[in-house]
Amino acid sequence: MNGRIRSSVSVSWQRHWLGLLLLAVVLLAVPFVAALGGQAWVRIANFAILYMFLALGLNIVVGYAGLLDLGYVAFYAVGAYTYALLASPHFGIHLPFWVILPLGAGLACVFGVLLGAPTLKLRGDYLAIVTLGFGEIVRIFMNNLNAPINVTNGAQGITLIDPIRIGDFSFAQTSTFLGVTLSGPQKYYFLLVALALLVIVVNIRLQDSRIGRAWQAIREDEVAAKACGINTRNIKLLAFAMGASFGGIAGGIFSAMQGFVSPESFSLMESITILAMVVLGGMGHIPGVILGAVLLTGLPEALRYGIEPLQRALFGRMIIDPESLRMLVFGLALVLVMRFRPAGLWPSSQRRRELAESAD
Amino acid sequence: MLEVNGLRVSYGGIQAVRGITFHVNEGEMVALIGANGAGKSSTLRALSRLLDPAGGSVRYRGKELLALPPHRLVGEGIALVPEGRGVFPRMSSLENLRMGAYARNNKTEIEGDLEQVLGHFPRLKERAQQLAGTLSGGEQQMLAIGRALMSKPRLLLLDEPSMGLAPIMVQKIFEVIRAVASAGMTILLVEQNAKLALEVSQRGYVMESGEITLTDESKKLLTDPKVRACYLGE
Amino acid sequence: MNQVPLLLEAHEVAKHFGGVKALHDVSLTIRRGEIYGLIGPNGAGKTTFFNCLTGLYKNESGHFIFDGVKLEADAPHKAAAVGIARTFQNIRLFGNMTAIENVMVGRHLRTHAGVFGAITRNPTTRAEEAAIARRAEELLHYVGIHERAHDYAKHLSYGDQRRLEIARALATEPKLLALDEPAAGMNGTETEALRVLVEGICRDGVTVLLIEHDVKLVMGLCGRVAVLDYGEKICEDVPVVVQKDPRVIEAYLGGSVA
Amino acid sequence: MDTLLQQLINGLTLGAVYALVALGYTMVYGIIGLINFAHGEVVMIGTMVAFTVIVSLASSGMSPLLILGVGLLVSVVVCMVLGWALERVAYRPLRHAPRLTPLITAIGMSIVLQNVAMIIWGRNYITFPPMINKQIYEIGGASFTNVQVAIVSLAALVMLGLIYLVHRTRIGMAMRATAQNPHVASLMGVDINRVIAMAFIIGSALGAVAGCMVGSYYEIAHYQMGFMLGLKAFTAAVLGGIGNLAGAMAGGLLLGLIEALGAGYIGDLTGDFLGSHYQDIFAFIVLIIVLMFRPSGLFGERTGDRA
Amino acid sequence: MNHVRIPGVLVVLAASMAIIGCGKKEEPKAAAPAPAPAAAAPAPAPKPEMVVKIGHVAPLTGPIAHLGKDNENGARMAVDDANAKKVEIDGKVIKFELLGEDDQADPKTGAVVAQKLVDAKVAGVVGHLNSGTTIPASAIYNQAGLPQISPSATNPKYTQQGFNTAFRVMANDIQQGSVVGTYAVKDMGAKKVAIIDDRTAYGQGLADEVEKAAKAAGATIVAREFTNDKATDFKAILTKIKAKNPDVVFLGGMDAVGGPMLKQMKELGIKAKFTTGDGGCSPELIKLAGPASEGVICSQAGLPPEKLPNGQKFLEDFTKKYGQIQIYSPYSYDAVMVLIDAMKRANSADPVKYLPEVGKTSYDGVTGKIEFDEKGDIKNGAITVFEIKDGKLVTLKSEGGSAPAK
Repeated sequence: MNGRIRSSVSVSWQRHWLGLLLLAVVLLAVPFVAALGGQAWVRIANFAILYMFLALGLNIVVGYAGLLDLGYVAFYAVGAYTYALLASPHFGIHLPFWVILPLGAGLACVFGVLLGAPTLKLRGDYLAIVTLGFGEIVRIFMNNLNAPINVTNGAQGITLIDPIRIGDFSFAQTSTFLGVTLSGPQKYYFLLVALALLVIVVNIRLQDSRIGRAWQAIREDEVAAKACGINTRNIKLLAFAMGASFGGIAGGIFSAMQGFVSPESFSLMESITILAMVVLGGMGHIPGVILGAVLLTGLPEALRYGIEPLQRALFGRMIIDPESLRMLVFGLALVLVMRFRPAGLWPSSQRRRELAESAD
Repeated sequence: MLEVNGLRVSYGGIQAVRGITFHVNEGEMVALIGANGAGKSSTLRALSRLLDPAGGSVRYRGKELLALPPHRLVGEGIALVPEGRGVFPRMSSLENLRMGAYARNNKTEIEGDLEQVLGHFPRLKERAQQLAGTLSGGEQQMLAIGRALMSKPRLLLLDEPSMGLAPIMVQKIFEVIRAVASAGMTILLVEQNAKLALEVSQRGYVMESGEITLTDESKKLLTDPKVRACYLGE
Repeated sequence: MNQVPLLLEAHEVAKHFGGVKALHDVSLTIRRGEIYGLIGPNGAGKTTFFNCLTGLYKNESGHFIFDGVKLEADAPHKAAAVGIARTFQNIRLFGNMTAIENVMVGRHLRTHAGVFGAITRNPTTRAEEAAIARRAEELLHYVGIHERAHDYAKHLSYGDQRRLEIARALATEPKLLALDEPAAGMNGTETEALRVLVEGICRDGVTVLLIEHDVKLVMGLCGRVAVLDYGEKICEDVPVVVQKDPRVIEAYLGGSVA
Repeated sequence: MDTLLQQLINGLTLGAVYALVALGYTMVYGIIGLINFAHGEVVMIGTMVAFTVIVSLASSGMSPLLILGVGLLVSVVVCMVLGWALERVAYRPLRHAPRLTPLITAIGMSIVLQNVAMIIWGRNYITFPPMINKQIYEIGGASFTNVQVAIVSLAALVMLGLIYLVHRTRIGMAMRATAQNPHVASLMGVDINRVIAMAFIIGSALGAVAGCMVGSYYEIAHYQMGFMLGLKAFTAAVLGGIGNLAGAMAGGLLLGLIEALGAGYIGDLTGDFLGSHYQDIFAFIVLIIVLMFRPSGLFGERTGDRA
Repeated sequence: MNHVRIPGVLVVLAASMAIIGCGKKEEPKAAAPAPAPAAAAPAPAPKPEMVVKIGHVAPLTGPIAHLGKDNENGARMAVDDANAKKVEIDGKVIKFELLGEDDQADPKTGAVVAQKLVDAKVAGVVGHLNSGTTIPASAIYNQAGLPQISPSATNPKYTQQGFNTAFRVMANDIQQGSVVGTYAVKDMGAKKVAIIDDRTAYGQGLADEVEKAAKAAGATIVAREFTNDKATDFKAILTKIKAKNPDVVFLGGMDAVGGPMLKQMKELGIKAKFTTGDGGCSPELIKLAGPASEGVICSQAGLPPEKLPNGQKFLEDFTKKYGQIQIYSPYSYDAVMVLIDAMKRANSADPVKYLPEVGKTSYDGVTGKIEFDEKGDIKNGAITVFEIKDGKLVTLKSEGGSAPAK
């Protein structure tokens, strides 16, 4: 009985070593299998993991604590700019990544609290628009803080950002060791996977903790949660801060991977996409959220490859140019998934039941 | 007029109404009494199709009610005065009353009935233009009854009309109910205040924990020691 | 009787909604270790009193003294922190959490693990989690629903939900347990079991404040009873006296009104 | 002083457009509590349809006003059908789904509509043919055109019409009743589904009118124009208290004025630190401040009946 | 329940990775004979054919898709023209193929499609349109040793990264800004200048340079206002500008902003002359602004078409084939031609071999003479100032550059 409650990770390690071994092999193989189709697929995989990061962070806010946040990209931006400013010729500062990433996460945390504090008493839809506004405010400041003092270099963005480097081992270059040649994207892949596993473990542990229960309690019934002695304001702020810090880390890695940041990467559409990943996958359910992130990153890319041959196969020629159709299909997919799986593609079992009961 | 057979209602895993059977004859007032949470309101909600019952049948003038969507009930001549009044708070009293006649078409007739209802409730006439949300509880209750009457119903379902009202108001409301009944209206009255309910009605059913435990003529129930026990713990 | 220490004193507590006086200068005292009943017809202000006491509403005038200290509970979690736990009239469980998880949430107040602990699962946190789970199980046993520990709260029967709510309240280690109509919707057997449970809770040292409609239960259970009617306390005494009070009978059976 | 007057005129025109679009959001939200994120796209489609009709009739020799009228009419009809279809196909099946589900559907619909528009009307900016001969008037050093006068008066007219519809007609009463208590409304004989569909249809018709106005005011159209416009109008609706008609109108006008005056004066007030490059965030800052003190917007109910 | 959670998560992760991984295997290898050009052995046929792929990237969806499609059309026409001429390299007739990609003006997508082109083993890339996508992509092309020529990214930083693969056939902001700024003061006699930019990398960069040049030439900047590239209402900032009574208003922004802005200036009765850079110097501006565009002074990189025999012909051909030019299609046309020219000179389509030749380009394009400086910027790039008269762009003067010998 106790074991069930504690659901400790160690138990599952022991029971599922075979599955985990298989998983490890698959995860190891992905960048090499993907590279057969081109390094572009490795990059897509990398962005998929990066979005998974973001989606898992937003999942804490939206999925666990039930707070609708449409400005999540602001924290991503804070992390990205923190990295860019502290590891580029812009200010001539070149700090190592292991200093900047935690710093970016911390700064994003602060922004999370700054956003949360004045807005927490707002009801759902009002909170949504205020967070949306906050996201836009951050982006517009990034876009304009080149004067009077040039902080962010405005719309021109920041170039020549240092790649992640451990000693002399740079993640940007292709290198060979132990007889295996690894391209830059492949190296980032392994870094991302390692961080992603960490984030997943953090997510799971948070969910199964005293804090996680408090979040769920607030989502279920805020008044009852208060009556149980939960300081709902602080716990909600904690959700904002935790979610934001994930965004901050993702931003830093994005900066390093791209070597360039500019405000256009942090538009409202980005926030919406991340939210769509969470909802489409299955809110509050970690495997679902991961699936959502991977699908929504992968689908447009798969369509990029697939829509042209598909059209030719169906009609024998191009009727509609592939780009228009690609986004059209993407939009339709969102609508259809929500229509037939309103709780998401892979909701947690309880969500599914919730829905089944409210529907009849 | 109304026959309820084996009606069951459940929320999630909880059975609130456990297969009850009762009937209301044309022209009579029947009281359904019982303590809080006994299942009275759930019964009424199921009758008015606000929630889907888990089983049973409700026949009204020979027709199966459970097959109809809620907005068709009023056309059949059934009006509900919901628990907690359910007035439209941001509409004026007059508009609330007009909403009652929503399903009717004859304008002159409606205006005539409006006058009549306002005559019944002089208080509402005074507050005709006031937003219903700003009325006192008693006034809202009058408004809800008046609104129900505006649909010219054959069967009136009253859900806890005395709830949360000052005694003087309760008295007034029940005077109105009595008046409506004496005009020949068929009424099903769900009420916690057993004494009042039994005093105005002809027959009564006592509900306890989702079941009907007693039924008799109201006068007899009023003196029934079991009813007193149920309420006063004597 | 006179030397029994007071746990709660309410001094002329008043609360208005719009123009309606929901509570009109209500004063009462609850002694340590007793079961105190608060009864009255629907809409008499019982739940409003509860909500003021537990910080859900802010009373306009008057104050509470709890355990010798003036209660500054402007938020429910503060009331819970000083030792006032409550249940709700219309059951407010976390429906999509299991029974045991519900009780574990109740332990929130008396535990400390933060984000760091949650993530690292250090020995302290693990020990605390184990303790939380152990205590939650004990409490489920205590209220008698341990067999349903891993069912979702919303799938429990009405009576079991009431018990679960009590277990969750007890998990906060209250000095005063405030029960809002715990017997509503229960049948005779369930009510009887509830009576035994509440008596047990009281015996184990928790003072109980009980709002109840089921007068029979109140009369059988409570040491003293106060009757509210239209926001005013019309009577406060031992059950037998209250039962005979003409004002009470009038309030309940709706006797003749001038 | 003439500058101030001019800015007020600028803000008023812009605000009138925002208000009309905001009404579309509010109509739907007021009744079922759904943010119809695709509403901006409905406005865009309205502009595009009107454009097509006007262009194809331009050489027919009909009088320009008549052509404009036909364009408006056709676009209103098309948008009504579109609004109805949106509700029927995308939202109705999700009425009992978790709250965020329809939000994502709305976003999906808006992507679909944008790309359909791109396929039909192309990627290029479209010049909306100027049908009215633009007259410029001057008052006290501030200038405005007959198109602006037409826009503001048409907007006022439409809003008055809407107020009449909602407060004086049978369907309007049914809408308000449904918004306040759908269950009881259905007991009064109101068919909730029909009323909700009507809200979408009317909201979309307003969107079409707004789209025609935007088209004839700026004389430019693009398949992406709906997004920003929708976002601004949505902000306006929330500012006023979403779900509240008067609130949407006031919010729209206020937003227009904030943007005009903000761009016009904040720069001078802050020593050019916050100049017009921050134009787009003045609205959000005002919104956040307003919501901090009135959590349900300027005209919103203090205790909302929807959580 | 709980104990399966972790593996569950990981399995999804792995499975999804695997799906992505496998996805591309199903993907048909577009036109199979992807040439590793150097390795391709000479075929026995007398006139063997060889396919050379050239990549093109621009946003084809999203707010500036119209510009992206225009760029792609320019490149496509260049490829068609080159194929029609039956270019021979290393004894083989080359069939050029254009791989057009959509980067959605999104830096991250830009990186993915850049990688996709590298994977597809294109011989060179024309693109991207925006500086924001061009810069991150340039690192990828640089690593792969692929020449990249941007027809429209004007951010100076693009060529300042020290990549030997990065070129542009378009004058950067500094070059163009100084010409326009100086022209406004010296030739138009402006004493008071108002400057508006659209807060994009392009608009901001250009406006800053114009401001510098105008100040240096002795004018006062009476107003510096801002808008955004999606805005349609400029009355608030225009009203403010009107109060400052400038002689000239400069817009750093695109024609979609300039069109409505001109109309609104007229409505507000602003008498100042309107000037703008290449983003607004297009037939599109005339279309969008209508009569309000009369008298607008604007600049384009390159020489005026009448000085370039190819220019006029290009205009006619392009319009016939794809309709109106938006802005940058002549530049993307030239960019493709520059790549092909370098291949011809190197007698190889292998990037390793012909990349050095790209730097040595001296090519008479439809936009003027194209030569690169050591950073990859166009050398001595010509800037031509136009005035809009009777709905047409009329050349006022050219600066820099030299007319090609006929």
